[in-house]
Amino acid sequence: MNQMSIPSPEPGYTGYVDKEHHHDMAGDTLLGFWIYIMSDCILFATLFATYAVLSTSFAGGLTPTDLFDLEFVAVETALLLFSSFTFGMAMLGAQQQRMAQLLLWLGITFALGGGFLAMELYEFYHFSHEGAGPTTSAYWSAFYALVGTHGLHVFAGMCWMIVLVVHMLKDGISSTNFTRLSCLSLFWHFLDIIWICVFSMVYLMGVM
Amino acid sequence: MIKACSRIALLLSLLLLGGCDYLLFDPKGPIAQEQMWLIIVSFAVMLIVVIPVFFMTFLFSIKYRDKESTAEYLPDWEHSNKIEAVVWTVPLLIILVLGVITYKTSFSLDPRQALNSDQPTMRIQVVAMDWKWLFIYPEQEIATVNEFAMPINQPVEFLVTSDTVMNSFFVPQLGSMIYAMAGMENQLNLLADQPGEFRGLSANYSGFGFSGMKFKALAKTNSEFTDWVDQVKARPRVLDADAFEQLSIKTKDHPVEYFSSVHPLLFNRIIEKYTGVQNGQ
Amino acid sequence: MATQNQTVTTHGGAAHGSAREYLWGLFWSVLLTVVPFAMVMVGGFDTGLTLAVILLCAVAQVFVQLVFFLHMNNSSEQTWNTVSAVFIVLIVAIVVLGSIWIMNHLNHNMLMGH
Amino acid sequence: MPLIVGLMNLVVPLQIGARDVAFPFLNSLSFWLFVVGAMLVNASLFVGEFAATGWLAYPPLSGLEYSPWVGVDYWLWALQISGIGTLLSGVNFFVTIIRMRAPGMTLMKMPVFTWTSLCANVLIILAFPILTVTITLLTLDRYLGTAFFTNDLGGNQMMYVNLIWAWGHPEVYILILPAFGIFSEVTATFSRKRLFGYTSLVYATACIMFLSFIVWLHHFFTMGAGASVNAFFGIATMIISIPTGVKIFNWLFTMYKGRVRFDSPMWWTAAFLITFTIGGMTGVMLAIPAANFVLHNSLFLVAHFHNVIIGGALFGYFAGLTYWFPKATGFKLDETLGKWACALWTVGFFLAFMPLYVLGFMGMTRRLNYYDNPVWNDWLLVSGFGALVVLLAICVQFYQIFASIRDRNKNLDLTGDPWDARTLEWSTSSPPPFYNFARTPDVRDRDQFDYLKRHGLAFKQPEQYSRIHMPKNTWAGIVIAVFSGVMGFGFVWHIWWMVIASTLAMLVALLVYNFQKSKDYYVEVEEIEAIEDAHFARVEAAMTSSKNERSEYSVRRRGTPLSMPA
Repeated sequence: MNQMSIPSPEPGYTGYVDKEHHHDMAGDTLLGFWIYIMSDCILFATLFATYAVLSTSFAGGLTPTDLFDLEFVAVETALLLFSSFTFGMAMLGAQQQRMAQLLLWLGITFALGGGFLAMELYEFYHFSHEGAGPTTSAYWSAFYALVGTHGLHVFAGMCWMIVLVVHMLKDGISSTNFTRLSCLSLFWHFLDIIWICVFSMVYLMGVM
Repeated sequence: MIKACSRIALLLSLLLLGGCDYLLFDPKGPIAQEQMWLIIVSFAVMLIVVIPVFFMTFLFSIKYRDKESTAEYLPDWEHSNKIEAVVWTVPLLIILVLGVITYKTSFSLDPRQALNSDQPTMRIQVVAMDWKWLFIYPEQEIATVNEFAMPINQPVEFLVTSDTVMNSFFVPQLGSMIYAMAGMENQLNLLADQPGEFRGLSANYSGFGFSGMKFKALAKTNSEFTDWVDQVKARPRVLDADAFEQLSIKTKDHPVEYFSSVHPLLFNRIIEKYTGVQNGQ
Repeated sequence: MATQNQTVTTHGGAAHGSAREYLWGLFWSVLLTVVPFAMVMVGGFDTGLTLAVILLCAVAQVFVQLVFFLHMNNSSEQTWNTVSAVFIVLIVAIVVLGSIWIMNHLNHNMLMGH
Repeated sequence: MPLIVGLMNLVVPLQIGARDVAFPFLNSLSFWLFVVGAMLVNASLFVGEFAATGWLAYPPLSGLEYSPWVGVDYWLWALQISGIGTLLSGVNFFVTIIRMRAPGMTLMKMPVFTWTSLCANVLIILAFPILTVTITLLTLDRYLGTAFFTNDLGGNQMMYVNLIWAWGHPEVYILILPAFGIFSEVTATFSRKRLFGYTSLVYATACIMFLSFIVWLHHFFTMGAGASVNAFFGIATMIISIPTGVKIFNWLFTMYKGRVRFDSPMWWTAAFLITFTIGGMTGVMLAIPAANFVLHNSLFLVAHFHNVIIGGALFGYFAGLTYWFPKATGFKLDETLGKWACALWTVGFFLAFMPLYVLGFMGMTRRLNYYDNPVWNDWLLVSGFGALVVLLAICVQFYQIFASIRDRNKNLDLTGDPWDARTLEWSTSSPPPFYNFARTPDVRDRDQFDYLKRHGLAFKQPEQYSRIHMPKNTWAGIVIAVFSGVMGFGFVWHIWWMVIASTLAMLVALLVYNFQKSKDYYVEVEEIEAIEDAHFARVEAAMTSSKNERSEYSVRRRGTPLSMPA
């Protein structure tokens, strides 16, 4: 039986720290938000799994090859990819405390996101009109659920952008606001990553 | 400990008596028999861990309790490679053994696995309805509700679907159960090697009439089975569209019914109702 | 890891980028998008090849986003971000591939059987 | 679930030497979301009807076609709201444990309860989004007429079963892992010994956490997935029993060569060791697909999962409740009544559930509301009697709480350390001050408080304090949660104006909170001094008069500086 030996403390050890340190709240927030995004990944993973499983359940109705228009999707994709870049530029502006640069790039990002969303809504309208609405078959239910959830996230991101701009105008690029902007940046790039999966799995493989 | 012992003793006595109340220990077919032994063997193997745990729990509780001051006291002892090795290895070995058994039986007792027999396989189609079971004999072109018969020593392939919510088709004394789901065709191969009347039931909750979703499974010798078929064929009612409509109405504790004739493709139609035809081919 | 909560950083796990980095990111993501799109739109390629290219480009582009836009690296500040991301990828793979595997079996056994 | 989240809330920050959780607002929000979810389910008992589709509401039975009533809607919205609450608290605890540990507390110095909480919260973060999606899809089926899990239009009910178990199985481990942590703390404390095999316990916990994600199919072996799939998931399930078995042996060897005090938490632990082992054994039997083909959905299965959930998780929560009750309230629960409750629970449990195993062998399935088989009678009678004993045990527990509150002065915990325990949460007063620790602890050992006691450093008042940064209480959590409940209610009854209004109200509340400034403040030194002086005065009084406690404790508590063999 080996008894473990527990070392004695050095002299002067009191059981508590000598000096209280300041806790890094921004780090907490960013990690917490990152973890939220991770769980959002699982959310999308579940939707992707559902889409994959139901990907041939057309119940005799329209199939994606009948409807998907890749050129249209390519433009949509371009909007979102560029918005990822412009958001990055906005972050640079914030880091250098340049309010004008920040607002300009954020505005462009917002416009690109809006454009993307408008195109998506038009697409949904168009598909439903052609006879492929969310209640047509399991495939289309899964399609709208997956793409629609992504769209909802983009919409939420845009709303959040407005709120943040108000914050920025009120308090300038304070450290709290910068943390908030960093969270939104994580969110926006994350949406871009999800879209990469969407256009690859849904659109490209759908018409392949 | 005493309880556990008495439970084990109880189980063993049950096995010896072979009391017919304990359906799982009173198998009437090879599948159920193998499954019974599987339960007993896995139980026995697990005892290798369970008994020492019980023993140690009682021993340590008594020996090292506070008032017993003579036993050794090692407040800082927290690690021992030997003990760690044992407590990781023993469960590992047990699981290794059980894993091999699991792997083998998963294949040999797969419900979809056709049974080895010199007799030709018979086919019975099973439809779960609210809240009754419909059995269709495509070869004999008869149908029954809440009762079916099968010849002994002849493998039977049950094709199972549902015309409503999810159910589970289960005859405990014959072995495996399988889910019945709308628009899908599940397969279950069973064989009875003794004549008798067995309880059959739904094993998956399906709504208010679920408790009454029972049926009789009759295992008969060849001649008895032929008689039974003739008896069904002599009945006046046929399972036409009207009769089927009638059956689709929700009823609890539905009585046994015989239909002397049925469309041989009724079963496929019930499935295609949900899938559309494109999956049919 | 032990002293993680002692390090005082103003911006937690978020590292800074530069315009150069963002431009490179944009370049790569455009390239990795155009290739699969072009391949499918032009058509005529082997299905297996197309599928492989689509998947490869998608995976590569996810990494591009992570590295150039999210500035993921292996600095100690980001340990938890990286560890959690790797773990999530694993779980996502399990959930998605597991579901597809299971459901393929179930569908195959039950829908194609007749 | 609520009990365990409550315990985590109390214990985890204290065990890691933190002042609070990382996101106090999220904490209050998730708590109230949970309350609202529970209320919504209970509302269905009075307004409308309760869901009659089983725990997991398999479609198509839970679909609009077969259950057109509001019961399922209640179930969906209640689960959705409390599920989101759980997810938020998962994120919160994860960040708290990762980033707010006291200096010196490395991961491998964390108390085991904190470890198991961490793993449980990782599981929450990973599993609950699956639940969110699954029930959202079912909700869409019911509200918008989509075709995810319907019988027709290509819907696939098997996908629901697959997804709900991909969440449901980890959920079981979310329940049981913290209980494992509680038993680890309790066994070490009451055996007055360091926990045996800490490292292997931690690795076992991590193993279980990971493995719980690759076993979900064992809940539907009988669906017909085929031999290879069944074999894979069957074997994966069995592998979980290895780390679980290791844990049981670790607890047993913690008792080995200890000085085991049988206070009531230890009673629960002993009862757990027996019942849980039986549950584990039957679990392995169920994990063999071919055996599962005849045991699935039978009372054998019911007995098995009650064996692990009651004998495992619930007994653990009771042990934890008894153990940490004085920390939360300042007085202990009545010991005699506690032991009675444990004894009755255990006897009642065996009487109630062992017959179910037998009934399972007799081919009785679950969820029957009537039966016609007379041979089941005797066993059901025994089982019913057992249920009565359990009911009696529950009554004793309520009386125990009542009696303990009535006689609280007899059981006061003045020192903050009523059990002579080993981890940090016992080093502060009971109940802890709102800032938890006046000075941030500097951790040197896994059993930090024991270490302090040993070196005569415990119960020593620091010479000076500095002001403490604390978050303010906020109204926003409860307001948002209440509106979410109203929204759920509106959805259940299709009252659309109510849905829209409450959603808007939620957004407005969130925005107002978002724009609020000064969410925190400083506790001044004078206030801290007043609180701490009073605490140490009580400790001093309690220690000099050993009237309240056994004197041997006091001696050890005082510590004999550096004289003990180290």
